[in-house]
Amino acid sequence: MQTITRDILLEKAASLLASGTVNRVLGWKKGEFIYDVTPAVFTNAEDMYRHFTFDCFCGANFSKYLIKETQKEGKVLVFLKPCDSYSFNQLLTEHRFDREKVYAVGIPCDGMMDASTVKALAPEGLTGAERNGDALILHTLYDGDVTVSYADHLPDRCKHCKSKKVVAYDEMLGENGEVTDAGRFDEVAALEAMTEDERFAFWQNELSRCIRCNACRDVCPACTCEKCVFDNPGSGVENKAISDRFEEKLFHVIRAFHVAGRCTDCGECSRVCPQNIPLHLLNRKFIYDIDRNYGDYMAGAEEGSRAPLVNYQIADPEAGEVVSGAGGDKV
Amino acid sequence: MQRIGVFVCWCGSNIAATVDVHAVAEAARHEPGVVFSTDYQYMCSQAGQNMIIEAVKEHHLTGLVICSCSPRMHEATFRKTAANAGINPYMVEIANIREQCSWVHKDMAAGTEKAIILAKAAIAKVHLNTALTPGESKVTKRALVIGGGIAGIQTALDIAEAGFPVDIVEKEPTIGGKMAQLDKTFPTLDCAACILTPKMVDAAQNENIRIISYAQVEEVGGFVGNFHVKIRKKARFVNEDVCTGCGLCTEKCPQKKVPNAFNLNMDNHRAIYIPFAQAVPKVAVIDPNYCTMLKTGKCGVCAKVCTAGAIDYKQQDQIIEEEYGAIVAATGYNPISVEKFDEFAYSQSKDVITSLEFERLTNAAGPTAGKLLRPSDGEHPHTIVFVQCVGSRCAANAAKGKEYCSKICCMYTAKHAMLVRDKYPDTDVYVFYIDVRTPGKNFDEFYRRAVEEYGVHYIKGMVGKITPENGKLKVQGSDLIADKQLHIDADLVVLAAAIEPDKSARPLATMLTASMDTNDFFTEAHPKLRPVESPTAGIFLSGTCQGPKDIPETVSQASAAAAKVIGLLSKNTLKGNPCVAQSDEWMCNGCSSCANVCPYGAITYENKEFRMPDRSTKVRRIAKVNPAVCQGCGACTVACPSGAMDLNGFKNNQIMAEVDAICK
Amino acid sequence: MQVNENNEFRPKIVAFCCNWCSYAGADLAGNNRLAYPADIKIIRVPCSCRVNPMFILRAFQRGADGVILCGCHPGDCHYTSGNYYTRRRMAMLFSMLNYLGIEKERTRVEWVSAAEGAKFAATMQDFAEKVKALGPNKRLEDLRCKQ
Amino acid sequence: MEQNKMASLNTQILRMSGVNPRKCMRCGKCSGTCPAYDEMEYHPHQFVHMVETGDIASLLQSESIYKCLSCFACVERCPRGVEPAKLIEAIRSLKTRPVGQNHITPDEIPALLDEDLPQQAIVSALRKYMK
Repeated sequence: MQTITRDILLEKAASLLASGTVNRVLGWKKGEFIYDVTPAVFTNAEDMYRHFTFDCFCGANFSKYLIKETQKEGKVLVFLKPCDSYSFNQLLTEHRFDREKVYAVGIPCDGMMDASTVKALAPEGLTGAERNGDALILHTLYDGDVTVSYADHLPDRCKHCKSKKVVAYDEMLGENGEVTDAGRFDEVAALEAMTEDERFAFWQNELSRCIRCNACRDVCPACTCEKCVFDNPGSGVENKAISDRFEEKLFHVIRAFHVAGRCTDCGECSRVCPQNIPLHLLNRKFIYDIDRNYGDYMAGAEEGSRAPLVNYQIADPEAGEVVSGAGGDKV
Repeated sequence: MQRIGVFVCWCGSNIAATVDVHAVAEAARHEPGVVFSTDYQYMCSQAGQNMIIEAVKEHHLTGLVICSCSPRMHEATFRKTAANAGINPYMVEIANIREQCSWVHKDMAAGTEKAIILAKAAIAKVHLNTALTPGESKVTKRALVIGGGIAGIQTALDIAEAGFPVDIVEKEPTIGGKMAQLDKTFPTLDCAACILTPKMVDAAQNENIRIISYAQVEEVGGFVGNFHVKIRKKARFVNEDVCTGCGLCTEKCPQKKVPNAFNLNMDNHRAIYIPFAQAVPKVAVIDPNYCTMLKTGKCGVCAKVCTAGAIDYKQQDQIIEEEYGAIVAATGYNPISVEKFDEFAYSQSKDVITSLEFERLTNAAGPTAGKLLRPSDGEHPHTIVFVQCVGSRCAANAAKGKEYCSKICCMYTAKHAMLVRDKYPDTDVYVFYIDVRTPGKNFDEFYRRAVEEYGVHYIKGMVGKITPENGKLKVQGSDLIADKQLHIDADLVVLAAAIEPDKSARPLATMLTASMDTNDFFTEAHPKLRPVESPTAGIFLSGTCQGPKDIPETVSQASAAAAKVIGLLSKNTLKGNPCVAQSDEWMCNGCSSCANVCPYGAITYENKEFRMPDRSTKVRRIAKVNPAVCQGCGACTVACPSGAMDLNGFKNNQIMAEVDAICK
Repeated sequence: MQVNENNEFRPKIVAFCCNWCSYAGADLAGNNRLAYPADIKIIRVPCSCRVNPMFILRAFQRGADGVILCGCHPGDCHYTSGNYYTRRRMAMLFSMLNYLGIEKERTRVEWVSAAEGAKFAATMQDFAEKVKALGPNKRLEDLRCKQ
Repeated sequence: MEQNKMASLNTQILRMSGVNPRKCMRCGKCSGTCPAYDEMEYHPHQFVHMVETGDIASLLQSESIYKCLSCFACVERCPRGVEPAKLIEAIRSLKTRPVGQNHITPDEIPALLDEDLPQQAIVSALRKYMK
């Protein structure tokens, strides 16, 4: 696979800006820390040469930004990793932005690092990190360079990558990959194999850490509502305070339900969670249940496909059968 | 803040016996917003309603909670009362403390406690009620009748008589249906053709009626008052406007081996044919499966002999699109296939026939010109056995029979038996029956005449087995009265096959969004009180598509359906159900989830420019609900992730208020 | 937690019933005087597909011990297809709740026609007994809502 | 006492056969179909009726229960799915089981066969005497 570097992207962006194909570029910008890369919009090549960055921390999914960006004048360039392209398609399916106002460049991806992983490997004095082939080299103040295997330290979403194929683009840089599916339901299945009490204890422990920062919602490319029900005083469920019990479950269950059948499993929710709650396990549960009961469905794989929860088959299984079939019968 | 009045009904002792109505009224009094609370023996009575009206005036009430029987019973009543009192009818909520409380709980304490909670839930909901006004839609003053049998003809005639245009869509080349195939009719024994064909002619000549024969409904859109229907008129390869019905072509066509469906394939007609002499429209039709010209391009005899020049081998199917205010289903019935009953040997012997085949055999216009002859050898049968309930009342095997009673068989079998004995007194006639069911005017008298005057042998019992042997049919059956097993050597056996709805009914019901029962009969809106309407507004039911019926019943239902249609078409506008979905354009994402689940296609999208708080403008795609089309199911409200879609009368916050009140 | 005079636990159960089939079925149970526990409180909705998962979670949050959703039998929906959507939605929601460790007996979908008064009463009896056997719902209740 | 015993026998028959005689609509098709009708004192439809009304004593006395060929034509053709032959079989088993020894085993069959014996009779004999 051709390695995509900062230079390649920069060159592509600069030429598209120069030719007038686009007037803005949605890209990544260096943050305070090495792992703290943030999305940014560049309007000229000069800024780009100064601030644009591309490394193994550029995991952010850009698709959601297109909703706002396409409201502006002119075309915007976006780089789509495989994950992002699914969200891109899903948003198009839901008529959330104008395809004509986007120039999409597909880029291959074989996994992006999470800030939390790196921070865990080098809790103190991390000054830099880089990828060198299969190795991840961390520069630290106290321990010098620490070299670890890149693949072994990928976050869950990349370890169990659903697809290395960019499904929507105007132009592809490098070679496109294939749809994979590296056991992404293993963790869900493991939870299903537990007893109800064990599962409750697991989630109680996870969700009780939630601080209701709404980062998961804000980053989610499926959570693009003009006004979220949890922010809407008229919805009856508006609630921003935190509590230790059911409140968080309500939020996370409803959020997962609202994106069920629309979630592209990009894993951004878990990436951004400051409390490291494995939120993707909620979404994957729905995807797993949908696949098992209504046939395999990948949101965003095709533009215009009908989401499973706004669809039905006469021969669908009953609710009780679905619950029991998903490990509910364990005694 | 609403000013709420609570009215607790005793319903005599129906509620008061298990619910302490005073306690309910008292508890309600202390709920926020409740300014008046009382109880009364019969709230739905005139006095009770007056009490409500007085209270509204005296206490300036803005919302009413009636704790009474089911809203399915009296919601409409109390909404009218509210309107009479000068408040919006949708400011009323009913707490069902009879069917769902006093009648199902025996303990007074538990019943009272639950009634109070139900009252509180209704109070919580009415706090959030808003005045609703039904939308209005125009009514297209034209009706569509699907099916041109006696039911469809009668319905169409009655609607046309009232001055409304009506189209009959008939899938066969002629109207007339099953009745046209019958010989005589019970209990008067007048000939079916003599009473049916004048009606067919009436229909053809009525200027308000258009007969679209050899056609089928292909697509139905719209809603009550405003249906849009696509009809496919099949090519008959004969120009209907030019053909004079002289019939010369049907005699000259060289292709003679086409099974005659009108005579139940007991004889043949040509590839170009007129189904029967009195067909309406009396126009020839070419069967493309047999016509040599259409199959090979070589022949053209009919075109040569047709002096009118009506033959058109290039004719194509034609699509007719029309708007209708009301649609009547009159799709009729068919006898079930009796081949599956091996014991009756229908497929083994030509001399085992169904009752409808028997009708054709005795009909003067039938394959034997009315002489009763055995199909196998054309001989006169001397012993005839009639078997009743073949496939009717058969609960054991749904693949074979029907659980219901087909209703008409007892009477037509008595008719057949009587006619045979009348014409051929030398014939022995046996009827095996389980029960003889003859409710109906002059029906039992008719059956008794068959026994007493005509000497038909009625045998209480069922035939177990029929074996064709040496040109005879060995019939083995039980005689339960004599406690004997009978063995009869019969020449002809007639099976009274169960009847089932026409196969076209199920796809039609899907197009009409009309419901059906498990037997594929159309469901009526209410089994007793609304028997000629489908639950889907604007769809009416005529004849056997709703359930087994004889001719007099079919005709009365046909006229009843016509009366309902006339009632609908005589209105200029219709008031809709105001409890429809509504989208908040500020919250709508335009994602199309709602339109995906809407069964009525009531939701469309538009791009709208919004002025944002920062004075910028933004164009967004938003959903619009057509209130005339929306039926208020609420599927869209749950599909909508942002909560932009809500349902009037059952708003999210109203239902949650009820939930909160119940779980308090 | 609610108890009766024998200090026995009395569950709070919310039953959502569609107007055309199940609510009518509940009325029929009443007409035929078929008793079921008073712990069941019915909320009328036009169609089972009107029931938003939020309502169900709200009920649990406010102290319900069980929630049952009743609609027309598949194929019989007054609105043609509403209950098919209900079936998928509730299958997903209830499976998720069970995944979070909520006892699966606390949630149920049941198809009850307008003619099935006896089935309605029997279903409610059975559901109430199962929920009662589980005891009070602790796992989904938001304690702050208690007064 | 006697009455109680009969009632419990009746329950036993219903349980063993799985038949609900109340489904019978008295059409008589079973008796109309029965090839052994003339051999019987009580006929298939009467079996059903007698079990329904609890008149077990007469049935147990009657030779009719051995006349049933177990051809199952009545079961096949009954429009209500009553299955009279299963009922008769249950009554027969009720009588033969306590006796114990008059069973037949597959090994004994060859000796009992003669050439004219129809295949169906062998099969039904097995059905009747194996239990």
